Amino acid sequence: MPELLQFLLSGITVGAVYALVALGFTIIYNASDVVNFAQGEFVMLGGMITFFAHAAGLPLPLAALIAIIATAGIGVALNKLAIEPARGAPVVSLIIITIGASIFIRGATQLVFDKQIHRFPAFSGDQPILIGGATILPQSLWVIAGALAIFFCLWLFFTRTLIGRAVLATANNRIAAQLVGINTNYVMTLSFAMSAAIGALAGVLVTPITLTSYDVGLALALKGFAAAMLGGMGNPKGALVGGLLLGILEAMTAGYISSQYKDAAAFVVILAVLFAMPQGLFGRKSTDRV
Amino acid sequence: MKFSLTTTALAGTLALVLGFAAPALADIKIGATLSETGPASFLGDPEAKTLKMLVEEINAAGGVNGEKIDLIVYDDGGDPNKARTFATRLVEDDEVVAVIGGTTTGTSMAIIPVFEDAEIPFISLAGAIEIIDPVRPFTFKTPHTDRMACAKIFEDMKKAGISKIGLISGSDGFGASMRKQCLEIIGEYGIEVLADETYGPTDADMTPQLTNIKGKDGVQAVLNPGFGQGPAIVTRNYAQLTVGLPLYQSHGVASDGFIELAGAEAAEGVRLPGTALLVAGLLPESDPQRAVVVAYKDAYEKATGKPVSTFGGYAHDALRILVDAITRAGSTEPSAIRDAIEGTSGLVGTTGTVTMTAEDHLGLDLSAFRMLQIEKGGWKIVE
Amino acid sequence: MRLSSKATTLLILAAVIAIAPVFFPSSYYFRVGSLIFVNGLAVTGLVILIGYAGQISLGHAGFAGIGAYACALAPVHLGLHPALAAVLGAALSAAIAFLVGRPILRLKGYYLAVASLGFGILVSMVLSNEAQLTGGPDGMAVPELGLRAVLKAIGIDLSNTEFWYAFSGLVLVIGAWLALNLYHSPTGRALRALHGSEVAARTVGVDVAHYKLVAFVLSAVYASVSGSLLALQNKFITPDVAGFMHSIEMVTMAVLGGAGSMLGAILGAAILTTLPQVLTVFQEYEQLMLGLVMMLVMIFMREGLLPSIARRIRGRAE
Amino acid sequence: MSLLQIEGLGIDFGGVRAVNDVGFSLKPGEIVSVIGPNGAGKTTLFNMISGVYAPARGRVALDGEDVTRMPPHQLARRGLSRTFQNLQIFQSMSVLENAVAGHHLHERGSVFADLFSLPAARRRSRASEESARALLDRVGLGRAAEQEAGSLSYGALKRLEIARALALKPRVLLLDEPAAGCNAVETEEIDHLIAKVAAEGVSILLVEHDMKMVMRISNHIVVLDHGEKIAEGEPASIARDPRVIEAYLGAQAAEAQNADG
Repeated sequence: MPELLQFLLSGITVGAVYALVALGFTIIYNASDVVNFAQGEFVMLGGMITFFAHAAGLPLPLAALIAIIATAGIGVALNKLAIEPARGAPVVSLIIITIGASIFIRGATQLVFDKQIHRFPAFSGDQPILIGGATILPQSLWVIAGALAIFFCLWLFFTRTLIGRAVLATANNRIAAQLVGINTNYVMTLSFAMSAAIGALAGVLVTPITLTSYDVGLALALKGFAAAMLGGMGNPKGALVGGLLLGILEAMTAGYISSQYKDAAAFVVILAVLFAMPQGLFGRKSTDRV
Repeated sequence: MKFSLTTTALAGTLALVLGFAAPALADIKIGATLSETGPASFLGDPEAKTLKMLVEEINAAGGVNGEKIDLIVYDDGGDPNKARTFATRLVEDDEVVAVIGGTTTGTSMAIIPVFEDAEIPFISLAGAIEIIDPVRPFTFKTPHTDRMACAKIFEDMKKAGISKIGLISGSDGFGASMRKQCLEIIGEYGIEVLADETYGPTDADMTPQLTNIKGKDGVQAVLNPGFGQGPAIVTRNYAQLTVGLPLYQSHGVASDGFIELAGAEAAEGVRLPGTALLVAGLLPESDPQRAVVVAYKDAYEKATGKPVSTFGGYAHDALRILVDAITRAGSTEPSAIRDAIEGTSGLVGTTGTVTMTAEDHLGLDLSAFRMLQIEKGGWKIVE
Repeated sequence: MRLSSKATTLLILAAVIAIAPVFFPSSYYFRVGSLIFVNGLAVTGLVILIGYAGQISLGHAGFAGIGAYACALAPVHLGLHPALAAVLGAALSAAIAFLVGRPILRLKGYYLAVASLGFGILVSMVLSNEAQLTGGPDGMAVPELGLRAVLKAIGIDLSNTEFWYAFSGLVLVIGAWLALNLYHSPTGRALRALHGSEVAARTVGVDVAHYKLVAFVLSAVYASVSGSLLALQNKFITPDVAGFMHSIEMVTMAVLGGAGSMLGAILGAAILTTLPQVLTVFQEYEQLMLGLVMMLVMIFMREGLLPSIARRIRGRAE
Repeated sequence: MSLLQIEGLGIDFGGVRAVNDVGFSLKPGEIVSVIGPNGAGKTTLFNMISGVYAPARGRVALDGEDVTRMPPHQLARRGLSRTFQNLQIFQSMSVLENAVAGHHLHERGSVFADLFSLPAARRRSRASEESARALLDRVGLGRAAEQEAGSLSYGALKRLEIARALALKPRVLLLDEPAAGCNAVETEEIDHLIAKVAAEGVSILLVEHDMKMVMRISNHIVVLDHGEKIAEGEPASIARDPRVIEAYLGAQAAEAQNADG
C-alpha cells in the first residue's frame, strides 16, 4: 500500500508540473486560438533567469521576480513581433511560427547563458515529508500549491473579471468583440504577458525538482500540450485535471507495468480519450456553421 | 513567367548550396563533428571547447612539426544523419587528414563507414565497444568502453560482497548503451539484476521506479547508468525515499557539476568510476597522470570558466594522440597518421596511459578508471 | 490553379537534378543533393496530406522510421533483399496508417496535431526501447542495397555519393510524377474539395473520412520510402529518424516552401536541408537563425516561399 | 407519390428548440419554398435534411427509404444535392475544377489508376470536364471557366454552386438563397434555371428571401417561424394568410426596434 501512495505522490508532483505548463497554454489559446509551442521556453526562461540572477548574488525571491517580469516581457515581444503579424494564418503555419520561436529562444538562451544543467535550492529545504509510509519533498507541495493557485486565479479571471470575459469574447468572435468596444490588441498582449509569467512562475517552482537547462522547454511544452489537449484546450479545469491525470498515469505505469513504456501509456490514453471525446475531457463542443 | 520564376528560385538554392564557404588553405587540417547542441550537448559542448582551446595552444607554441593546425568543427546536434553529412563534408570538401568526433555512439557508428571508405583516421569520443570491436583499420577511440566502466563497478561490488542489484538506467543513448553492455558481462561477476527500471531523459521524478527497486527483496545495491540531469534526480529521489543501499553512478556524471545538481547531502556516499581528471588535486605527486590532468584542468577552467568534465578529457586525449602521431609520422598523409596512431605507446592522457596495437584501437585498461566516492561534497579515491 | 502544369514541374525538377552536378566542386555536394531528394520525397507525400487534403500530421517521421527499420531488420530476420524490405516497409506503413488514420482523422486542427504527434512518439519509443531488436538509441547497421554493384557490372561506375544522388533523384521524380498525376485526377479533386470545404465536399458525394484516409496512407508510404532511402544510403539508422524533431522538420519543409505547390515544397526541403550546412559559418548562432527563418517566412510569406514570391512577381507584372 | 417526405423533424441547440415538428413533402419536379423571418430555422432545416446536422426527432424519407441522420455523401449517392447560404466554394480551385468536383460520384475510381494516370482515370476526368463545361454554360459561367473561383462575384459564385450541385444529376436539389446578392437580371436568370431544372423532373426545395421570386416559381410554400411550421399551401393562399403576415410584420417590428435601440 505504501507503494501505491508513493506512486500517487510522485504522479501528483509530476502532474502538477504538467498542469502548470498546461495552464500557461490556456490563456493564449483562449485569446487567440493559438497553441503556443514556445510555452515550454517560458518555463525554461523562468528557471534559467532565476538561477543566473541568484548566482549573481540576488536573493531568490527577487531573482524569481526578475525572471517572471523578464519572461512576461519576452512573451509580449513574441506576440507583437510574431503572432500579431501572422493573424489569421492556418493552424500549421502557427505551429511552425511558435516552434520557430521556441528554437530561437533556445538558441538565444544558450548564447546568453550556457549549456550546463542548473538547479537552485528548494524553497523550504530538502527534508522529505512522511505520509503513511510514502514521502514527498516540500518543493513538490510548492508546485502543487502553485498549480492550484494559478488554476483558481485563472478561474476567477475568466468568470469574475471584465477583462477575463473580454479575453473569452475575443476568442469567440474577434470582430464582435471589437464592435462592443474590446481592445483586442490589448487583450492579446495581456494574455501573452500572463501566459509567459505563468510559465516563468512554473519554471521557478519546478526547477529545484526537475533541474533546468537551455533545452528543457520542448519536452515540457509537449507534455503540457498533451495534458491540455487531454483535458480540453482552453479550459483551466481541463489543464489542471489533464496535467494531474497525465502525471498519475505515468507514475502508475512506471510503478506497476513498465517504466520503459510509461510515456507510451500516457499517449495511448490521450489517443483513446480523443477518439471517444474529440474535444478532450472538458472541451467545448462545437458545431459547424454552414 | 512561371517557368523563369521557378528556375530562378531553384538556381538560387543551387547558389546557396555552392556558396558554402571554403576555409582558407592551412597546413594540417583536422576535422571534428561533435554534438555541441541537442540532447548530447552536455558531452559535446566541453569536447568542442577543449579542442578549440588546445589547438589555439598548440598553434601559439609553433604548431606540429612547424606546421599550424587548422581545426574545422561542425555541430551535428546529435543527429547521426547530420553527422554523416558533416563527415562527408570533412572528407570530400574540407579534405582533412584526420577526424575527431562522434560524441555519441549513434553518430560515431553512422560516420565510421565514411572514414573507412576514404581511408582517413578517425578517433571517436563515444563509449560503446562496437566502435573498436571488431577493429577497423582507420577507427580509434579514447574513452573507456562502457563495458570497462561496468567491469570496474562490478569489481567494486564484488569486493563489497554485493551479488544482487537493482538497475535504473536512462533511456537515452548513453544510458541504454551502458545498460546493454553491463548486462552482457554481469554474469562473469556472479551478480544478479533483480530489478531493471528505466526513465526518460527529461523525466522529473523517478520515485516510482526507485520505490519498486526498494521494495524488491534482496537488492543490495543500485546502479544508475545515465548522464545529464537524470542521475542527479535519481540521486535526490534516492535520498528522499531513504533507500539506504549503496548507490553506484556511472562515469557519465563524473564531474563536479553532478555533486552540485544532486546536492552534497543526497550525493553523500555515491560511488562511480571516474578518471584521474576529476581528482587531479588528490593525485599523489608520483602519479604519472598528475601533471597532464592538472595542466588540462587548469587551462580549461581558466579558458571557459566552467568546471572540467570527463568528456572534455576524451577530446583532449584524442587530440594529444593525433598530434603525437603526426609528430612521429613526420607526415600529414592520412595513412601515415593512421599507422602512427596504431603505434601510440605510453601516451599519458586524462583517461589513462594509452598504448595501442593493431588489435587494440583503444589502448586503455581497467587501471585507468579510479573508483571514486563522494564525501562531504568532494571526491575521494577508494582503492 | 496554384500548381504550374504537370509537365513544367517535372521538367524543371528533372533538369535541375540532371544539371546541378556540373557545378559540384566535390562529391560532398552529391551527398547534400541526395539528402534534399530524400527529404523532398517525404515532403511530396506531405504535399498530398497538407497541400491537397488540408490535414496536418506531426507524426509522419514515425512512418519514415518504419521504412528505415524495415530495411535494417527485414534482410537480417526475414532474409529479404533490401529493396524488397523497403517495399515491405511501405506496405507496413500503409497498413498502420490505415488502422491509425481512421480514428485520428476524425479530429481537427490542434487535436489532430496532438494525436498524430502521439502516434509518432509511440513509434520512436518502440524503436528506441526494443533494443534487442533495433539496437536501441545507438541504432543499427543497414545492409547494402547492391544496386551500385549491378550498375558497375553493366559498365556504369558511380561513386557511392554519386549513385545515391542519382538514385534518390530518380525516386523523387517518380514520386513527384505520381503526386502530380493525383492532383489532376478525380481523387486529387476530391482531396482538394474537402480541403476547400468539408461540408460542400460531402454534399457532392465525397466520402470525407475515406479520402482523408487515402491522403494519410499515401503520405505515409512516401515517408516510409524516404526513410528506407535514408537508411540504405547511410547504411546505419538510429531512432532519431522517427523522432518528433524529424516530423517537425518535414512539415516545416513542406509549409515553408509552400505546401500548395510541389516545387515550392521541394524547394523548402532544399532550403532546410542546406541551411544547417550554410549556417556552420555562424557556429553558435545556428539555432537562432534557424528559428528566425522559420518565423519570418511563415509571417511574411504565409503561403510559403515559392507561391508567395510567384504571387508578388505576378502582381508586379500585371 | 412523394419523392422527399419530411415528418416531425426537430433539433435542439443547448436546450433551445431550434426546429420542432416540421413536416411536408415534395413530389418529383415540384418546387417547394421554405420561407420565414430571419432565425426561423430554415437553414437548420436544410442542414438536417441534407445530413449536415443530425436531427433529434422526426424522420426524412427519400423515395420511400428512411434516410434520417444519413451522412451527406450517402445522401448524395441517393440523388440529394444542395447549395449553401454562406458560400462553400472550393477556393483554391478554378471555376471549372469546382464544377468538375461536383461530378465526384460519376468520376471516382481506383486511387491506383489516378496515381498512375491510367487511361481509365484520364477518361473519367475528361468526361466530367466536358459535362462541367456544359453545366457552366448553362449557368452562364462558361467564359469564366479558367478563372480562380475566388475571383468571381458573389452572384456568380451562387450560380457556380448551383452548377456544382447539378453535376451530381440530383433527384432532389436543396437551394439555400440562390438569388442572394444577385441583381435583378441575374435573379431572373436563376429563376429560369430553377424552373428548367424542375421541368426536367428534379424536385427543388428552396429557401429564398426574394418574395417575388418565391411567389413566381413555387408550387408549394412552407412557412416557418421560431422553428415551427405555421402555415403551408399554394403561393396565393400563403400571401393572404394572417399568421404569415403577422410573423413577418412582427419580426420587422422587432427589427425596427433593434435598429432604434
